[in-house]
Amino acid sequence: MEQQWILHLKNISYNYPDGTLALDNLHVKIPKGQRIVFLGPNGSGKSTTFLHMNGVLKPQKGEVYYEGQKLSHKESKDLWRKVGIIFQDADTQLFSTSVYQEISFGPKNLGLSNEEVKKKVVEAMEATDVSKLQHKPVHFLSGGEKKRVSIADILAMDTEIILLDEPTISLDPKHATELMEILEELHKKGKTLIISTHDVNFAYSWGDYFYIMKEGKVLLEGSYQEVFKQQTLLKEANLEVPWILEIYYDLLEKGKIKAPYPPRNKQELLKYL
Amino acid sequence: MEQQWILHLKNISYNYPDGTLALDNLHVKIPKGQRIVFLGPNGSGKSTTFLHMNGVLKPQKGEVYYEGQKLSHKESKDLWRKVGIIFQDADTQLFSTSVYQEISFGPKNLGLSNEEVKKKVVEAMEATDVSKLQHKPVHFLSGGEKKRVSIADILAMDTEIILLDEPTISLDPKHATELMEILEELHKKGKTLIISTHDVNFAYSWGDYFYIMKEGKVLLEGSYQEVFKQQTLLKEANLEVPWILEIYYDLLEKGKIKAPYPPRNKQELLKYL
Amino acid sequence: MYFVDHLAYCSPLRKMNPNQKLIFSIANMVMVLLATGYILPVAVILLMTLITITKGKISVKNFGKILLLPALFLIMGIIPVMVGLEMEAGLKIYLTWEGFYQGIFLAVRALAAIICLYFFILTTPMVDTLQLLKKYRCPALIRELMFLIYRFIMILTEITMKIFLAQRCRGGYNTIRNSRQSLSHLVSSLFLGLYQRSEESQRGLVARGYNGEIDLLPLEYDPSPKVWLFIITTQAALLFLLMI
Amino acid sequence: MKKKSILYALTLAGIFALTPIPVFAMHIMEGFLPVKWAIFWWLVSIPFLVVSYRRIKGILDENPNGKMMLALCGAFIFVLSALKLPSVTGSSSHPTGVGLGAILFGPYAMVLLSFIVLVFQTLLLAHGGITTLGANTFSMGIVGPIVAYGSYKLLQKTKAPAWFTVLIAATLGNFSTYVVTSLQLAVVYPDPVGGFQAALMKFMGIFALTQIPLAVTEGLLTVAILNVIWKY
Repeated sequence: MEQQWILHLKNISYNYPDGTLALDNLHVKIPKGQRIVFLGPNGSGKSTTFLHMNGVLKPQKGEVYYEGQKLSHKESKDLWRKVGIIFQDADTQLFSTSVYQEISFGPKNLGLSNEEVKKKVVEAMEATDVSKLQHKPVHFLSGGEKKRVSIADILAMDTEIILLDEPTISLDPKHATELMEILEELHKKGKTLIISTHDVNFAYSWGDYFYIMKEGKVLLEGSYQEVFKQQTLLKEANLEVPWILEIYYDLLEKGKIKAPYPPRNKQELLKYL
Repeated sequence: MEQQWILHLKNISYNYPDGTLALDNLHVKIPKGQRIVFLGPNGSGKSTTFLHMNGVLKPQKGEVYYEGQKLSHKESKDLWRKVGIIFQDADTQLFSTSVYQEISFGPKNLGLSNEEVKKKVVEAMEATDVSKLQHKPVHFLSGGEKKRVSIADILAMDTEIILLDEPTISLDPKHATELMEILEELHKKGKTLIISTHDVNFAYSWGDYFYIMKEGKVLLEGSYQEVFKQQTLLKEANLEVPWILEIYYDLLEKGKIKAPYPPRNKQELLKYL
Repeated sequence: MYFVDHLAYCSPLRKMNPNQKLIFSIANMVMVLLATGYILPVAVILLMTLITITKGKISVKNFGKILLLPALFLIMGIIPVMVGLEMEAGLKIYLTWEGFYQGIFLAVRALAAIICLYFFILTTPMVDTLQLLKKYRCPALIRELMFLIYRFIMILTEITMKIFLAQRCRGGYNTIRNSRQSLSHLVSSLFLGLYQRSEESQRGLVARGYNGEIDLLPLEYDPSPKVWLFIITTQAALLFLLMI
Repeated sequence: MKKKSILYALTLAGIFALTPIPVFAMHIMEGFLPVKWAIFWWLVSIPFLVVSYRRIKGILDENPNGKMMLALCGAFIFVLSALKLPSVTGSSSHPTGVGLGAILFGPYAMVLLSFIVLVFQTLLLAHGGITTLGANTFSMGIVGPIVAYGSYKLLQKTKAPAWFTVLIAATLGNFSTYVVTSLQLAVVYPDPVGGFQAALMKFMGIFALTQIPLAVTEGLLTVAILNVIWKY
């Protein structure tokens, strides 16, 4: 049998209210417990896909399956219990002024008792290192701190799948590294992580499985070995080739390298050289 | 005699109203017609420095010189005529309804005649390729289009110096390339370009002269050869070493490369290999 | 971002039970409004100023700045009380001792009442105040609207400041005429952005299971018996001052 | 925090009234009304608040997504009222937002929104007061919007140009707010000789007359804003 897909969007189409086609017969399968990357330029439909995965948008055409089961419209409304989204702009996600109350919103909606909610909030604050900020109002926080709170929002709900929309934008290297550590922890716990980004270099060394999107369609999908050798298709989606690969291919051509597999990150490349 | 400095901040200190020190005895000299980069993590004082260069903030201590002349408080108020800032977040920079009106705001405030304003706006729209959008309401533009309009805003004022605050953030590779082309044009015209960023890879291959900032101070300054070999200082400012250099130094150590100068960009590195 | 709110967040008295602060403040205010002599208002001015500055750690400088806020209203409000106006046989404006005393009394009383209000707002952040609404049975819709409005005030203020900054950088607000133009650009652009922002915020909430009602963990503050004792004592003392 | 501070610093010289300097805050301050009058104006305002509440609840029951928009509108009016108007006299003043709000959202919604805005003005800006909230709601939340909206609808029928209609409506909305304020104060503090009438003259002379240029400024600003908003 096939691999276990935790989430499966089948033939999804979606038009914006103004008539533009946002998703065009989209077909996406999410393998459980893996690190998935949606790569694509701005406006290629990544965010709209995420909103379908979480049930905020209902597909105008097509079906959503969760753990192999087809969801009715009513059931897909409850997808937020399984799938959390961390939005790109923390300011539009954070609606409460108290950090502590903000994080309690999700677990409260899950119908947990106040005791349990409190426990979840405390855990989420520890994991994202915002416990010290809990009594600060949200509008006193810096950009990096707001981002961490917006992550805690979702961690507190303990969803199976976590979607991150352009998480690295506007984070400086230090904060980006902190974010990567949090994601690594989540991956170890068996969570399914899905990131949308247009940063190919980051995506290349992080992801297990890739969807390349363009104009509401999946242009290309597969593992890193499969996807990143399709250099013409990448260019078509306005994406660069990761520099690690570019150097690897150049050296391969010149016959200066004999590694059988392309290196995954800087360390591997340096080892090869 | 010394090189001609177009702008010179001397011993500038600045405290926020809540007492935190934002700039600590800052000393910055901007060479005319060059590409300057301010590197530093979020909150290191880059934006505050920019606002001093543009005269919107008045130094609480220290002096500002423009083309060798010390500016009085009154004169520094007029610095915006010489120094334009393109902000990081285009969404909050644009405030007019139509693109045309938006771009005409600056030239109108310069006191130009209607004829001249029109000419400047048309030129700026052509340079940034937004002529087609001129009658569109600003709110309906995509992220990349907004960015281009925000650049046209400043080009239309034809300032000597152009400051760009984190210009590449949230641009996908295609739009980033377009931005680089516009900047190249401006450089050829003799404009002084100043960019703040925390993207070392981009900064390394673009800039002529570098300021590394940390906690309101200049930690390090100089040309790319001088600045980027100080790897411990870079780490101290929470910055990475550009990957091109990292690979170069690694190969140099292993004796696999014999180039006398570190490569500046991917092409040069590939040539060396 | 807002001065008063900022001070409240930094005050050590913020940890005190907000309901106790509210009751203390309102009770004193009512006493002040009922007073007919000077002793009680003056006593309240001294007491509340002392508590706000020593316990609330609001600096004298900041407290003074805030006290200046209603100064203009106060002056404009008591002048008509102080002066008499005669309309027969042409307009005649005159000053009487009676009116003068009434004006001064009014000023002292208003000052005492507003210091009671300041004690509360300078030590109680908005988040806590909004929680009190539930305790006092404010309808859920109004509570929720206020809760959202507070956050949106902060967001819109930040956007306003950013636009203002961008305008200043391009020569906005240089002359009066140009100021008016810049300001109307600013306000209309702020308004035009509201719809999109409301859509985005709505999505952000729905993505976490929003079903039309916002339910959050309460912030807990234990009321201190010592404070109750203090409130009762001061009220008894003020009542005594009111009687004599 | 750092970025915020830059913005905050700019407001010191800027258009925002977040800084504690004396300004034209024309709401009746805390402690200026005796207990019985404070209660009286609360009692007058409450029925209007109830009607407005029911109306809003009805709209939101039909369209639950409207809550976010309504809250944003409330925040918008607050931010508007915290802006300094550049005025000829050099003194700083604030738009009431009454005219703009009434034309955009209608007088019914404005009662509750104005009330909430007044609460925030009291708690965040220390303008107005808790005991005087009833009286201030009556002037700014009830009479102001009704006058603005009424004159707007009335003038619309006369085929007057749109800019003129808006100008008059917004100016009258602002102005009537302060006429009511003068009335409220005159009732409480009648002239010992000339009685209520003389007192009204005195308060009007100070509160309403000084407000005329500011009311016109707000009227002009409202015209400029609505011109843009209606185009899109």
